[in-house]
Amino acid sequence: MSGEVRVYGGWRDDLGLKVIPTRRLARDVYEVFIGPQHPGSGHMRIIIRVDGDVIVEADPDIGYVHRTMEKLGEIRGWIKPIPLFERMAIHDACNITLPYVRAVEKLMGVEAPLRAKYLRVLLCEINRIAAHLYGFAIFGVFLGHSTMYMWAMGDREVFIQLAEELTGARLTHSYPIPGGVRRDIPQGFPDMARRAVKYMRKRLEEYRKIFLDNPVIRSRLEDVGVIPKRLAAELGIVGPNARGSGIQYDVRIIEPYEVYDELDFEVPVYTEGDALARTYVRVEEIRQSLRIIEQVVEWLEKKPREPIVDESIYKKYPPLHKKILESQGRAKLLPWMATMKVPAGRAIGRGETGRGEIIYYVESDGGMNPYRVRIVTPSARNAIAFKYALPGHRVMDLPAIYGSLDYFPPEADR
Amino acid sequence: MEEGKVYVGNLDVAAKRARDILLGKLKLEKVVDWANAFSLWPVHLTTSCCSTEFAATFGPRFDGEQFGALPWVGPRQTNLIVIEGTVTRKMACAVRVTWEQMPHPKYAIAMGACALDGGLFYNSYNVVRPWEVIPIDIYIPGCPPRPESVARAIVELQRKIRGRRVASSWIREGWRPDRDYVAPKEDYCAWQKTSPLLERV
Amino acid sequence: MAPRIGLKSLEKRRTLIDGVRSNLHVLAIGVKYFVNPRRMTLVYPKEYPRLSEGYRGFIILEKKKCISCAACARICPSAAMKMIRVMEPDPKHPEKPRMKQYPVINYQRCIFCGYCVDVCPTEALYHVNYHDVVYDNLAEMFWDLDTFQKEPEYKTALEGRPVRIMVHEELGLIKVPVGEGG
Amino acid sequence: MSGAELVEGPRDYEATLKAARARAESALREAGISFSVEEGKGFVDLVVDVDSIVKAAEALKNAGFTHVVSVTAVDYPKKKSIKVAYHVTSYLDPEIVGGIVGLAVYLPREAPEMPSLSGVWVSAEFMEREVYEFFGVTFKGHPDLRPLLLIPELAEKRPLRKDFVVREESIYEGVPERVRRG
Repeated sequence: MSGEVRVYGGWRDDLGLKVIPTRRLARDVYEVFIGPQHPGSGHMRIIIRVDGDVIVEADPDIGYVHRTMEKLGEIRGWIKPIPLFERMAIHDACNITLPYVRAVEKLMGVEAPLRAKYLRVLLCEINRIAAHLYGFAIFGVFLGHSTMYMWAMGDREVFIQLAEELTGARLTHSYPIPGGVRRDIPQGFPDMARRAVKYMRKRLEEYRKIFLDNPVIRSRLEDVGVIPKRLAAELGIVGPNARGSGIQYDVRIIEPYEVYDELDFEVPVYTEGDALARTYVRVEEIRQSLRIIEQVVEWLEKKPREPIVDESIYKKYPPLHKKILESQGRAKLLPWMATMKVPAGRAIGRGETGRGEIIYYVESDGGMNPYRVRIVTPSARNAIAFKYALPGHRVMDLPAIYGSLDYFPPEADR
Repeated sequence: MEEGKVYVGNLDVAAKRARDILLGKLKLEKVVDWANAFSLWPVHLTTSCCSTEFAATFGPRFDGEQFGALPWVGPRQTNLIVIEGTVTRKMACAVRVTWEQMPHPKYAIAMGACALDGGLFYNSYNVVRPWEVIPIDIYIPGCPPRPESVARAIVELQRKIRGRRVASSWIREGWRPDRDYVAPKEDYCAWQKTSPLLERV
Repeated sequence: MAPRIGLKSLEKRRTLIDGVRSNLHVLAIGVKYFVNPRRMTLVYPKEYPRLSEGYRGFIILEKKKCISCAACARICPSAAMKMIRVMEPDPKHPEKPRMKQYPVINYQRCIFCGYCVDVCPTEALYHVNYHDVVYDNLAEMFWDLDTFQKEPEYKTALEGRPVRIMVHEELGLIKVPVGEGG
Repeated sequence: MSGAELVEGPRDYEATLKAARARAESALREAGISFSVEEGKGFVDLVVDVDSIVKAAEALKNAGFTHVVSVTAVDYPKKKSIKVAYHVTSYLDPEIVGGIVGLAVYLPREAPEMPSLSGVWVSAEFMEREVYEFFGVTFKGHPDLRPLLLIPELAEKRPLRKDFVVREESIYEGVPERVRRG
């Protein structure tokens, strides 16, 4: 029995893939409970079974931050769930709410004006950078590399500052609404964004030297937690974790939303599939997001201002609202939005968050509330990777693998 | 000392003697409170998504260490618990267990709307109010609160400790005179005892 | 001008010289920041950031402008905004008091999303641009109608001086002291 | 898998979905499984019988659908049924990459039971556990069927079924007496 489970040295494609039976135990195998109060600040528990100090089985015990998003989404109307779903990953707020808004837009048959689309992309990319930097910071804590924690947390503040100037909140922007966005860019924003982009470009070079090419870090990450391409595809893991394994998949290319098909950027794919490749993907993505921000900001600066909400909303605006939109760039909401109805139908909205693809399945029965909102977040899909990436490694590789998967429990538990 | 129990060193007696000297003979209440206020060690327990802002508080821009507070891993070496957001039914057990492991005198800060009255999740079936689980000293509104708010909470807590002589009276009396000890309403760990998760083969 | 996928692979560095060189790079960066440190830390509460005008801080009611439409309470995602009914003199008929409803706010629940401010048809609600106010009891956080019209006491402003945070090309974030006026 | 087509740039999702749908339909037809189609925006559901679902899943897996993105369950108390849809897609096949096709089945609301597909798609394992705890659907042959997110006593209540009611507070409710008096 135990011989079946003990596969040391990671999973390889030629071993074939099968479900790891969790409850099988050998007599000489010990169980270690890690979490939910543990140094890595992940609010989850991993139960590992170790033979000596080699992990034989891992059983992610999640659900410590399950806040019943799907149920609450069914009773709060159509616009109130936007701040609600945002709380799944507050440091990636626009990315995580935009697919829901797009699903609702699909059902309603409205479309955001072009300027609003650019604004959404702008905030999405700012959030993506901030989310990756947050991931690095936590990764630094996991690896005991506190310089990385301090650097990434500090540089993340630059992008949080940008987002704050744009939306009025540090993290929880609640920015997109069905048919538009809530704020236009303030005065002086383009220059600020350009300065931030320039700053971050320089910093990325230093990141490479102090973190990615640091021999100590490399020796802890290289060939650790290898997820081969076929395994990644069968497990359905998403985002940088999949792209680190050679999966050529990014929702921004597969189903280009907003204005992503008009922008010039590259989706980095690495083929190694180890912890280092996943980290490299994130660094490259930051670099590409900086490029996108530059392009979007230039577009926003060049083009004249236009209403940032859909025509159907704008024509119902009283004069006061129009004046506020012009003078402050603040799109007001209308009272009927709290109790609006959405035509019956079913739609899937998806987008690429910092951690990967998020899917909202929204079903409407024509009423004031969604009939069913099913959310599949990237971390929820990545959770299964723990089960397959950990066995065969030493216990001390667990922090490296955990950190490289960039798992965020509130997002996974919903 | 109780019969039949093994102690390594006589810690209880030593602690009592230290207390008698510090507070009884030398009357160093002020020193005790001052020292306690500037050595708040938050435990590394993240209950929910406010942890992103908590991490930012101890990052370079807001630098929580300037208040003498540094998050630490083991609950046995900490005396402050910051409830970072929602406490779910599954997490309540961990909160309570961590709180009980921390040495006296200890303090608690509730951070964010979810930790006060559930916030967005006020009617969720899986959310408990943290003040039902452990006694709270300072409440921070916001969702999530800004790092300055967390810093402000730490400053206010320090003032409270020094102004109301919280630490010294706690050490002397063995309990907090300004706050009733909150016993948890229910046994939040009950589910673990019956959980199929722990089923043995 | 279109997105595309770029296949890459990691450069392996196995030789001793590579390792030594990378180590030296790391040390060089350490020396660089030791000689020329970059400081972005706020000495809170001696200095505090002056947030931008559009910041979504505490929400305050201007009672004069309120038309009792309850749109703010209806759109509040966390049910923090509540309506209460109060008797007050009618401006047209001073002798006959009339019933009117006004919003009150529960800061135990408020998530500062700003929906109520954005939905208000008469701009009777506004944000103050600060957020660092804490409480030591829960009951105080349910503001009644009088408290809701006053901006909360901002202790930090009494203790420290404001700085404005700017993005800098070389240094990341910098803080610039603001004068009395702005 | 060359994947050369992917590198070209942004793809037309409608075309991908059409190709994926055609591929799935022909795979089911070849396996001799009858199905009905339910349209959605951005995906399509192919509804099959409970008895033939494992065969259908194997047919789809062989046709190139590598993994499950979502096991979506919806409760219809009026129709007395629960719909369980396995939304599947592919990572490796450039023609259908990302196209979401649903393999759906209607189960009776009382004691719903169906064979587990985690033997076919490994990625369904955790999601089936989720559907089990939230809807009470029993998956026969699942290697490890126990609650994933909820504590056992809550999972017993099947919270995502429509008869588990969570109430919203009204805009007048929950105001303490002190605040109401003003």
